[in-house]
Amino acid sequence: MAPVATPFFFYLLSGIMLIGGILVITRKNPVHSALALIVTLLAQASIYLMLYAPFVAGVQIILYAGGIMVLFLFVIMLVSIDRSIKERQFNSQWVVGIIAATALGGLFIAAFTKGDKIFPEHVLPMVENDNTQNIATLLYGQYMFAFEIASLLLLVAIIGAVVMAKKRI
Amino acid sequence: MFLTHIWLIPLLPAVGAAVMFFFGRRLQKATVSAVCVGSIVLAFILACGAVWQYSAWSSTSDNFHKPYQTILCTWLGSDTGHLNYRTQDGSPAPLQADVGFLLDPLSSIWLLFVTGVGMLIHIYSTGYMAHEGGYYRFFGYLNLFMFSMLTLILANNYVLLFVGWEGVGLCSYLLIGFYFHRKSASDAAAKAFIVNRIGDAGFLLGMFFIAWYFGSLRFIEVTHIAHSGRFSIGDPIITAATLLLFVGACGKSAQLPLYIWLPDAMEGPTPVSALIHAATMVTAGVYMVARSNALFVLAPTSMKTVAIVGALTAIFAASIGLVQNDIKRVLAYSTVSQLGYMFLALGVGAFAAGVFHVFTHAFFKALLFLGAGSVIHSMSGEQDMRNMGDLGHRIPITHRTMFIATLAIAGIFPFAGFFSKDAILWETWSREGGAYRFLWYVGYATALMTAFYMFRLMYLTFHGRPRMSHEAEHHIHESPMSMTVPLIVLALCAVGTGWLGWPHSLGGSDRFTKFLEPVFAGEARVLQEEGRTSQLVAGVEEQHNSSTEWLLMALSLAAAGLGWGMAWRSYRHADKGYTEPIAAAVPPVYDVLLHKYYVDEGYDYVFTGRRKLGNVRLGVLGLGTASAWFDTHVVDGAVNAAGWITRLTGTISSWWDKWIIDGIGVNGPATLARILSYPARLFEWGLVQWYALVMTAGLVGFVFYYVYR
Amino acid sequence: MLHITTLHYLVLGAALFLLGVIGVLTRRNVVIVLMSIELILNAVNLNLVAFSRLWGGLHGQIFAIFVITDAAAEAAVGLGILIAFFRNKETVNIDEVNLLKW
Amino acid sequence: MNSIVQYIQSYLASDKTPGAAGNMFWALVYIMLVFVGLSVAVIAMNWLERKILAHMQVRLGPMRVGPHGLLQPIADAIKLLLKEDIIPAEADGLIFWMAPFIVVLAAFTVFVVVPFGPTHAITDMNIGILFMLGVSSLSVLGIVMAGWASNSHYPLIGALRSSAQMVSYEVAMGLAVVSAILMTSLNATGTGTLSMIGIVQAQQAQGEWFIFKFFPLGLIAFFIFAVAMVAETNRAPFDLAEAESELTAGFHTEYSGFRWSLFFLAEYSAMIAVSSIAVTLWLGGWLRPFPNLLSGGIWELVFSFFPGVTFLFFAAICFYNTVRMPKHPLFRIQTIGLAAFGVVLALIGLVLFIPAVSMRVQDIFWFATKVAAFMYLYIWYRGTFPRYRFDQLMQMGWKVLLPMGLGVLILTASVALLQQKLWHP
Repeated sequence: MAPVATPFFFYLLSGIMLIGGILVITRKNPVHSALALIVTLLAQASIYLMLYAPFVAGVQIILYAGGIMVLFLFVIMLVSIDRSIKERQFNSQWVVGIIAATALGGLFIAAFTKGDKIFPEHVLPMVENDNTQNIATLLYGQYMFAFEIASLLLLVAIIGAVVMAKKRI
Repeated sequence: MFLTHIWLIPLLPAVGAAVMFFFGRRLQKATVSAVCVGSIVLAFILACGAVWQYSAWSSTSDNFHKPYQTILCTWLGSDTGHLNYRTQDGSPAPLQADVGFLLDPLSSIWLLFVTGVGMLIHIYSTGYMAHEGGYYRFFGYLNLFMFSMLTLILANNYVLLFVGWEGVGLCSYLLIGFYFHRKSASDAAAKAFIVNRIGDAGFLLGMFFIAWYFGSLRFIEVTHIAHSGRFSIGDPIITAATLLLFVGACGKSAQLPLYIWLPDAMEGPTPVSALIHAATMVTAGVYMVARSNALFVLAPTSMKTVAIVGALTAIFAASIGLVQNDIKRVLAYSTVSQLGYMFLALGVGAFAAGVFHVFTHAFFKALLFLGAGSVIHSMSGEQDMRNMGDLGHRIPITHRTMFIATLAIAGIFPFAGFFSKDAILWETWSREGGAYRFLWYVGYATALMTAFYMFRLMYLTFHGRPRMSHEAEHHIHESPMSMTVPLIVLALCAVGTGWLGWPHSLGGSDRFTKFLEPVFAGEARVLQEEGRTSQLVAGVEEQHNSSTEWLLMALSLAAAGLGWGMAWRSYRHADKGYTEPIAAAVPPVYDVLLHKYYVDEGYDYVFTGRRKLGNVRLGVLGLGTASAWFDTHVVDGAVNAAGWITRLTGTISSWWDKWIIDGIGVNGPATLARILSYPARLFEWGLVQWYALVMTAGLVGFVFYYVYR
Repeated sequence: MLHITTLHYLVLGAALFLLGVIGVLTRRNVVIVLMSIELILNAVNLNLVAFSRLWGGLHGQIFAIFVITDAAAEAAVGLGILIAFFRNKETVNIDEVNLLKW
Repeated sequence: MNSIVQYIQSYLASDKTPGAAGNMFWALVYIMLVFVGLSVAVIAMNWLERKILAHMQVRLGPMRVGPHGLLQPIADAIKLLLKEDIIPAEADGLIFWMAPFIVVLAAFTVFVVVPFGPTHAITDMNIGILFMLGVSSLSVLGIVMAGWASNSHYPLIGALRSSAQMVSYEVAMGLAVVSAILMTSLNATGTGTLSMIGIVQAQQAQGEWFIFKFFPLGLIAFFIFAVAMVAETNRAPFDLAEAESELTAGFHTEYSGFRWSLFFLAEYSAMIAVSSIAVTLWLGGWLRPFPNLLSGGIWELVFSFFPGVTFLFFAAICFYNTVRMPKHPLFRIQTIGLAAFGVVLALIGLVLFIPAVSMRVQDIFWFATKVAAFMYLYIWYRGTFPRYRFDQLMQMGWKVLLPMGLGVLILTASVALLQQKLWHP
C-alpha cells in the first residue's frame, strides 16, 4: 500500500500534530492536554505509515495511544486536579524558558538551513511488505541483547511503579 | 508381666483423660463412661496383678523384701553425668530425675486402695453425675486425677512424686471449681490451690535440701544413705528438710494451720469430695511422710512436731465438726480430724499404724461421703442436716451402709476403724514420756468427739422427725444401682479391712504391719537404737502389756459408746427447731465452734489482709499496700528527684549548647559558608525545572558551537 | 513543495521537540510536564524513523521501538512518583517539589 | 467514462483486496458495504438478543411492533434518534460530545482489516492483527473520556472499572494472540505473518485450524482469548462497568438519545470485531469445513449450496409462522409483513444459488456463520452466568489468564521449535 497524496497528508498530519502539541502545553486541564497528546500521537502514527514504518505505527498506536495515555488519564483522574486548574499554570521561570527554547529553535533553523544539502535527494527504496518480518529478524537477532535489557528495564519499571504508588507494601 | 509393665497403670487413666480432652465434647455419655470407667477398671486389674506379682517376687530369696524399681527413661537432667552439681560435702552428683516406678509394700497399699476406691467412685459418679452438664469434663478431670495420683504413688523419686503431687493439686483445683459459674466454688478452688502452693513451697525446699544433702532424689538411694549411718540422729539439715517436707504434707493433707482449704473444697461434686478430699489425695501427705520415714526418724524434733500437729489437728477439727450443720462439712472436718490421727501415728513412729488408718479410713470415709452424696441426691441437693431427718426407711441402702461406716469411724468393734484407731492410740500410749501421754489424752478426746458427731449426723439425717419441705419430701428416692452398688462394696470393705490388722493382743496376727515391715524395718531399728521406746512397731510380741492394751481398747470402746449415747439422747427425736446440747450448755463455746474458731476470719486479718485490723491492713494485701506506698513515695520520689535534677542540669546545658556552642561555634561558620557559597548554589537550585532550564541553556551553547564553529 | 523530503520530517520533529521543551520548562503541572516529555520522545522517534526511511535500513525503526519502550517505563515510574508525591503533598505542582531547595 | 468502467471492472479479475490493489472505488464500495452490513447486523443482534434472552427466561420478548417484534429495533432506533440529546450542565462539553464518536470510530475502523474472504476485505495490512488490537484498544479512551466528561460519580467509576478491566485483559489477550501468530511461522520460510489474510491462509496451508493445532495448546489459547474478549467488550459476565445494580449504567449513565445509541452501536460492533479476530485466528476465518479434505468439483458444488439453503430455510420459517398467524383481522398486516419478509429472504436465497454469486459470496457466508455462533455465545453467557465481582475479575485476569497465556506461549514456542528441528533439521 504505497502512500497516496503524500504532501497533502503530510501537511494535514503535521498541522494536526503541531496544533495538538501546542494544545498539550497550553491547556489548563490536564485531561484536555492528554487528549490533545493522543491526537498528536495518532497523527504521528499515520506519519510513520507514510514513512513505510507500519510496525512502528502499530506499536505507537497500541502502546502510546492505548497504553501510556490510558495510564496518564488514570493518574489524572486519581489525583485531584480541581485545585491545580485554579492556580497559576506557568512557573516563575517561564519567560526565561521560552527564550531558551526559542533560541534553541533558532539554532535548529540555522542548522537546517546550513546543512540542507547534506541529505541525499532521493530516498532509498524500502519494501513495506516484509517490514514486520524484517524488524522481527533484527530485533531477535542483532538487537537481542538490547531487547532483553529493555524487557529488564520494563520489569524494573513495573516494580518501581508499584513500590512508588502503593500505599503499604 | 504386670510388674514390668507397671507404667501402664498410670498411663491408662492418662489416655482416658486425653481422649476426653480432645474428643470428649463430641462423645456420647455412654462412651464417656465406658472410656473413663473402663480405663480405671483396667488400671485396678493391672494394679491387683502388679501387687500380686510383687508379693511373689519379693518373697523369693534374691529379692527378699526388696522394693521393685523400673526406670523408663531420664526425664529431667541427664544420665550421662553432664549435668552435675555439688552436694554439701563437695562431691559431684548428677542432676537426674527419672520416669521410674517403685513398687514396695507402702506403694502397693496405696496403689490398691486408690485404684479400688477410685474405680468404685467412678462407677458411682456415672449415676451421680448422670444429669449434670460437663459430664465428659468431669470424667476427664477424674481420670487426670487418677493419672496424677498413680504417678505420685508409683514415683521412684521425689521429683516425679512432685509431678504427681502438683497434678493432683491441679485436678483438685479443677474439680472443686467444677461448678465454676458458682462464685463460691471458684473461690474455694482458688483457696485450695493457693493454700496448697504454700505447702508445695515447703516441699520444694525440702526436696532441694535432700538433693543437696544426699546427692540423690531416688527414694531407694536416699533411704539407703539415711540407713548407712552417715548422719547422726538430730542432724539439723535433715531436721530442716523433714520439717519443710512436713509443711508440704500439711498443705496437701490439711493439717494445722493449712487445713482451711479442705472444708471449702466441699463445693465440688460429692464424688470428688469422696475420692480426692477424703480417700486418696489428702493422704498424699501421709504417704510422703511415710515414704520419707528414713529421714524423719533421723530428726526427732520433726517427729515430735508431726505428732503434736497431728494431735492438735485431730481434736481441733473434731471439735468444729461437733456443731456443723452441713452434712458434707461435718465429714470434711471429720476427714481433717482423721488425718490428724494419721499424722499423730507417724509422729510417734507408728508408721504402720498410720498407714493402716489411711487404708481403713479410705474405705469408710469414701463410703460416708458417697452416702452423703446419695442423701443429697435423694434430697434434691439439700445439704443442711437441719432440713433432713427420718430418711432411714426411705433410703434404706444408704442408711444401712452409712451406719456401718459410722460404726467404723467411731471405732466400734469389730469394724475397721476400731483396729486402726486403736493401734494409733496404743502406740501413742506406749511411747514413753509425759508429752506422749498428753497426746494420748487428746486422741482419746477426739475419739469421743468423733463418735458424737458421727452419730449426731446419723440421727439428724436418718432419724428423728422429717424436717424437710413438703416438695423435697415428695422427691425422696433411693439412688440408682450404679450408686448403691459401690456403697455396698465399700460397706463390706469398711467392715472387713480392719481385720487385716487384727492385733496380736486379741489373738490376731496383724498381717498388715507384717506386710509393711520391709519398709519400716530400718526405722524400727533406728528408733530402737535411740532407746526411746521399748515396744516396736514391727510386730515384736510384747506379752506383758496385753492387759494395758485391753484396758485401752475397752476405754476407747467406752468413749465410742459414750459418744453414741450422747448423740442418741440429744438427737433421737430431733424435730424442727431442736436444740443443740452444746448451745444450750455453753453458748459462747457453741458460737466459737460454729464459726470454726474464727480461723478463716483470723487468716483474713493476718495473712490475706482482706479484713482490716482497725486502720491497718496486714497480710498479703497489707504487704501490697505497704509496697505500693513505698513505691509511690520512696522509690518514685527518688526517681522524680533524680529526674528533676537531670532536668535542671539539662536546662542549663541546653542553654549553653544553644547560645554558645551552636550560636558561635556551629552556626557561625555555617552562616559564613552560606554567604560565600551563594554563587555556586545557583546551579543546584533544587527545582527540577531549573535543572531543565540549565540543561537547555547548555544545549543552546552546544548547538551554537556546532552550527557556528 | 510537492515533494516531501527528509528535511520536512526533521523540521516537524524539531518543532515538536521545541514544544516539548517549552512544556517541560514552563508548566507547573507535573502531569503536563510528563506529557511534554512524551512529546520530546516522539519528536526523537520521528527523526529516527525519518532517517530510517532516508537510509533504507530498519535500525532507526528498531531504535524507535526501544524509545517507545523506554517511554513506557518512564511514564510508569514517573506517574508512580507523581501518585506518591500527590499522596504526601496534595499537590501536582512541580515547583512545590522543593525538598532539595535551600 | 470508459476508463472509469474499466477501472471498476479491472478489480473484479484481481485476487487482491481493493486496498492492496489500490482500487479506490472498490475500497469505498467495500467500506460502504461493511458499514451497512455492520449496522444491519447490530440491528439484527438487538432483536435476536432480546428474543433469545426472553426465550431463555421463558418470556416472549418483543411481540408488538411487526410480526414477532421484527420491527422493534427499527422502532427503537427511531425513538433514540428523536430523543433530546442531553448534555449535563457540569459536563465537559467537548469531550462529552467527542467520546461516543471515538468509541464508534475505534469499533468501526477495526473492520478495515477484517477478512471476510481472501478478497473480501477493505485492505490487507502487513500489521493487520496488531492494527486490530491497537485500534480496538483505543475504545478505552472513548470510554474513559465519556466517564470523566460526564462529571458524575457513576460514570467515572464505571469508566475506571471498564478501562482497568480492558487494559488488564488486553495483556492476556495479546499473549493468546501471539501464540496463534507463532503458529503461522510453521512454514518453509520460518517467518510468520501479522496479516489477517495471511493468518487464514497459513491455517489453510497447514491443513488445520489453529484451535486444533498442538492440541491442547491451541485450544487453551483460544479459551484464553474467548474469555478475554468477553471482558474486553464489557459483556456479561464481565459487565461490571455497566452493572445496573451498582452503577446504574456505568460510563454512559449521562448519555441519552443519539449519543447513547452510538455507544450501543460501538458495543455490538466491538463484539463482532473481537469475534472476527477469534474466528480469523483460530477457526479458519472464511474457510469452509474441510476445504482440503473434501475438495473437488462435487464438494465445491455441495458447499456452494449452503448459503442459499440457509436463506431458504429462514424463509420457510417465516412462511410457517405466517400460516400459524391468528386469522383475526387485527393480525392481517402482520401476517402480510411476515410473508413479505419471507419472500425477501427466499429471493436472496434464490439469488445465492446462482453459481457466479455463490462462488464469490460463500466465503462471507462461512465467516458470518462462525461469527454468528460467537454472537449467540455472547447472548448465552448473558442469559446464564452471574456477574463477577471486581476483585475476582482482576484476579482472574492477572493470576489465571496471564500465567496461562505465558505458559501456552512458551509451550507453543517450544513445541514449534521442536517440530522445526525435527522436521526441517
